[in-house]
Amino acid sequence: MANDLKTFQPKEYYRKFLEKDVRPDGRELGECRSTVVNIGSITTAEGSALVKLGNTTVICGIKAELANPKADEPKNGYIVPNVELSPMCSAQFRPGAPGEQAQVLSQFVVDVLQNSECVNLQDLCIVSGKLVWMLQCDMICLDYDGNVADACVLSLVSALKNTCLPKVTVNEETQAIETDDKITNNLKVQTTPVSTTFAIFDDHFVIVDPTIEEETLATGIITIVTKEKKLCMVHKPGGTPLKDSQIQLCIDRAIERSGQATKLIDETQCSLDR
Amino acid sequence: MEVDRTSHELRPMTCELGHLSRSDGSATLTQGDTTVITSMYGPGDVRISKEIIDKATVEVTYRPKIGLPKCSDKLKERLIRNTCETVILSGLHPRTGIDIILQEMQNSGSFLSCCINSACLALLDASIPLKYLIAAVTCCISDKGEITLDPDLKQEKKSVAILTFVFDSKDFNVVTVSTSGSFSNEQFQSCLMACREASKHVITFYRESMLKKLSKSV
Amino acid sequence: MRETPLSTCERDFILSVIADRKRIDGRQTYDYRKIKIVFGIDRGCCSVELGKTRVLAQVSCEVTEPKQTRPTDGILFMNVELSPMACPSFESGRLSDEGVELNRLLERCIKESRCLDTESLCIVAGQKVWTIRIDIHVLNQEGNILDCASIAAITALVHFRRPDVTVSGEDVTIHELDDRDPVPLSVHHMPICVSFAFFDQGKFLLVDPENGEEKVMDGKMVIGMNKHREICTLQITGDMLLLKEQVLRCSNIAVVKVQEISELIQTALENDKTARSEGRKYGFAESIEREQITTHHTDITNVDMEDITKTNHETMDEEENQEQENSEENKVTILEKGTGIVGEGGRNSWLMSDDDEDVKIEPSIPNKSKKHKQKEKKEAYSFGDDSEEEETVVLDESDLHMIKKVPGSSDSVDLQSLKPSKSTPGKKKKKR
Amino acid sequence: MAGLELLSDQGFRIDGRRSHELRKIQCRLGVFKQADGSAYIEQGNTKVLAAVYGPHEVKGSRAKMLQDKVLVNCQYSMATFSTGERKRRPRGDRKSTEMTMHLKQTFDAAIITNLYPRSQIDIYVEVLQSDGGNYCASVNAATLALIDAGIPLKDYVCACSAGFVNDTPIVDISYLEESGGGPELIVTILPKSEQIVFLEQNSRLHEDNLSKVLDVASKGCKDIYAILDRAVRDHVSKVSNVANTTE
Repeated sequence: MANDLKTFQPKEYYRKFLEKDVRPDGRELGECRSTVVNIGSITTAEGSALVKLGNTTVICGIKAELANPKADEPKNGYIVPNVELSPMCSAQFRPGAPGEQAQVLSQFVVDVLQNSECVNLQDLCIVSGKLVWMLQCDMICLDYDGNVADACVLSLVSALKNTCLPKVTVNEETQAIETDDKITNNLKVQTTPVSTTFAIFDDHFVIVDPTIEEETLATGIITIVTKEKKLCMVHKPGGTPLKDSQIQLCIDRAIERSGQATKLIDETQCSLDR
Repeated sequence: MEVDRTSHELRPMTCELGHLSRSDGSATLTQGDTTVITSMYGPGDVRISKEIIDKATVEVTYRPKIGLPKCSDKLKERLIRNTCETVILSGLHPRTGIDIILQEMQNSGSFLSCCINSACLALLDASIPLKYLIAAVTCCISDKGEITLDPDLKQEKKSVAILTFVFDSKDFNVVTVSTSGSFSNEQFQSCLMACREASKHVITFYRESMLKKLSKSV
Repeated sequence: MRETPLSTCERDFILSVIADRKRIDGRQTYDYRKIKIVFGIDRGCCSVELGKTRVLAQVSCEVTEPKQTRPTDGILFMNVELSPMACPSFESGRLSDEGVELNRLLERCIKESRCLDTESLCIVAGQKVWTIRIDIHVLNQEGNILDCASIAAITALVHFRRPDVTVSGEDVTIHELDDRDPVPLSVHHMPICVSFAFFDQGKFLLVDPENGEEKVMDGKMVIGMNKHREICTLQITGDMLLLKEQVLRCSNIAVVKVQEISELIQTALENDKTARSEGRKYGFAESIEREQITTHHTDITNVDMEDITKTNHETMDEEENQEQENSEENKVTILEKGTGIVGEGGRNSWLMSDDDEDVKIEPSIPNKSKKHKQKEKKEAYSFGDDSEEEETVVLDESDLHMIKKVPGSSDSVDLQSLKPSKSTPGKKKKKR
Repeated sequence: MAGLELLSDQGFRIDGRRSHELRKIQCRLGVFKQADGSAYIEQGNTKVLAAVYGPHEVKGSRAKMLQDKVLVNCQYSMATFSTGERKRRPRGDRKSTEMTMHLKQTFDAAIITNLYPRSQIDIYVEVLQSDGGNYCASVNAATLALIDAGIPLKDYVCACSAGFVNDTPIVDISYLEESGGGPELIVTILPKSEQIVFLEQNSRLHEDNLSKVLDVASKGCKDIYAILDRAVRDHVSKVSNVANTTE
């Protein structure tokens, strides 16, 4: 009976649950799915992390390459995030060139990196005007079960914190590039941006960390990115208008979640170092 | 080209409605020097693959002035589309398409809000049934923490954070937020308040523009 | 969206009007529609209106490597975009046949007539040259896009200023706009396209066809010419047969038209120059005629911020109370080196059991609203079948209980003791 | 331009031709068995193959079908080895697409299209070696192929190019003369009525000289017509001889 209702009247089905302050998967409205972080499992990459938010799974690998800096910013390296949504993670994606959703997500991650100033691009400089690091951050979504944006940001930050770059010097005389794999430096990650997404259901329920079903039924989505206690992005692309108090609630929740996630990354990273 | 203003002022706004003959609705909006042209078609036929059975398909195309659209333009496009979709009573026109096309003419700051406002004017010009009007206002926070409404390009460059809010005309609740740079919660709140106050003037501007358009003489 | 086709009676009407030596918009045979040229704030940006047809052109530049075959020449790139804004049948991104024809005609008219001195765009031979890019956006299609676009392109090119560069040894300095005045491009001559429409197998000829006339014409002849009477491009399109005399007649008319338009462009450029130097207002905002019912203008609006600051304080007070409510739940559990977990809400088909039995998960946190968790069927999951580092994540039931238990247990969980011992097949990576 | 003297004081061009001389033209009809009509032409070093299929029913999208006349479908393609540098895309770039459109336009005007409503004629042109005048050679080859296929034309369609050097119009210009930067005029006419089917000109040419250059190019077209006509008559008599002897 419940399943029939779910199929034919998915909104009504959800409404019945939400009215009782619970979601069909047993979570409270303000409760995130269990978050698993696995750091450094890909040894071929300079930094890597696998993140699971419930079923949503994103793996991020960072490959470092040497590149020439731009003429107008001779000291800045590059960080190139790229989100891949392959047909493997959900039937809604087609193989081939990145679709709109993938492009939007990639740009979202780029914006988060820029706004949070999480990595100082000048740290990636080797020789000013000649040689800099280019970090190719590929995030591959393995299972698309809603709220991929949060998972992407979490995996990227975890992977960045895990990134070790070999020492590179340029021989003054021969101009040859010498790489010393024995001496590696951890990439300095200045801040920990954490993204938290909320879905608005029926104009007044605000639920955190929505699953794919919740995302499709939602009348609006709001994503808040925080670093420590500061905000670095509030992104609400249309949808149900929100009252100030509702936004405030979201921000508070996001800050709370930020502490939780930061702790998760740090302690997991710590366990690896020991 | 910018006149000096104190930080709590909106730049002069000028709009022209229905000047593109081929589209069903069109608007040029200038806010200060920032200029955007929006045209829209519909409700009209839609490709079968994009047809939605119980409402109209809203599509937004944004064209930058230089070069081909980039990834960041896609995000902008998505933001504008979702915002427009929110206000259009799309349930009234099932299985049709509403196309909105925006063209950058001049970016002199507060660009996103100009885009959204001109889109709203174009929708008004085409007499598309809307739930309410939307008004977008951008503000920026300087390194000293001062808030400037409707900043121009110079002010935007100097600022640490730029926030754009879109409000509905009914309760002035927040429809869309887009931010760049980092800021504190308190700053966010005060920007929100300031922009809300300013958005009322934008709505007044819409109203006057439509009144003038429907009048018999200048 | 599809375009509404011209009905037969419309078609017949337009043709009959032309046969009477009249035009549907009241013009004479050789008349152009009104041309309006407006410049933007940016250099090299102009919008041209030809009657209701409207085109926007923007010139931009960047430093690139030259082509290997021409190491001392700068590059000129043109792109005409038939934006859906102009006409519902245009699709963005896809180049239609019409788009290719337009692009090529303009390329031939402007690029291949060598009106831009590309050699002057060289900075360091073989290494750095300027690439000049002209983007042309068609905003409204009411016929004769080509002439309108060619006027816009050449005007924008003349209007454009590129940053100054100095080369000393190997160092190339590109001066900021504030630093040094930007320099104009060297444009030798200004080619302008003039289109002629032919009707009734070349019997009737019209200059500057509008949209309806374009739809019923047999074919079109395009002459690109500069004011020195040099033909830069010439082309006949459409299936019709012409005689030599007709071609020569068109070229004679083109001479006159090009003179007129060239003068118009010159005046527009002069006006813009004086406006800029005298510090008057210019740009698109100024070009909108205000004395119309379709336009509206407001001056600077002052936003009253008084009461905002007041209310702002109130909301801030409220915030205080909400903090510090629940920090207990945020316990991080380290499953193994490099793997951590937090929270336990929601269903998760990734945590699975080896047996087929349904696993009943007891709510472990004595939380208010957690009534019950549903029975779940766990599915086996493995990923990465063929990659080098094949990993299989297998969690068995005992782990599941462990994970579930942890967050609920007391505050002081020793992280070390929780790490799975060798005997439990916890979360394991198998390298095959 | 580039220090090359395109026309010597004695009136000779780089390849030794006089200003009004065409390059050597060799052509053959019916080179393929598969196609309904085919032809091969050499104009100097420019070598072009053309094949014609049809009229047949409209293939692919039926939306393209025309109710009152035949659909002419052209494809212009340049072999990757046809130019000095290897050509990456044999077709599909802007210039080839433009050439395809020009060919379609030319033959739309020359074929008596209303004889075959709701059907399609395919014209495939492949440039094997390119040395200037690709469009002209393509048109001439396609004309022969259409005649070989027996498709009714209003007249032969002949194309010829012309340039203008040192106040002298030169006919049938080669690649070197083309790339010298001087003006290039391409004209396609129906030789009997002298009607212009297609006209194209690039680079700067003073308006006063247009008439002269146009005349020279038209003259070139008529010369080409004579050559093509002879080739067709030879071919027809050969075919009829073969037919007679087998009987």
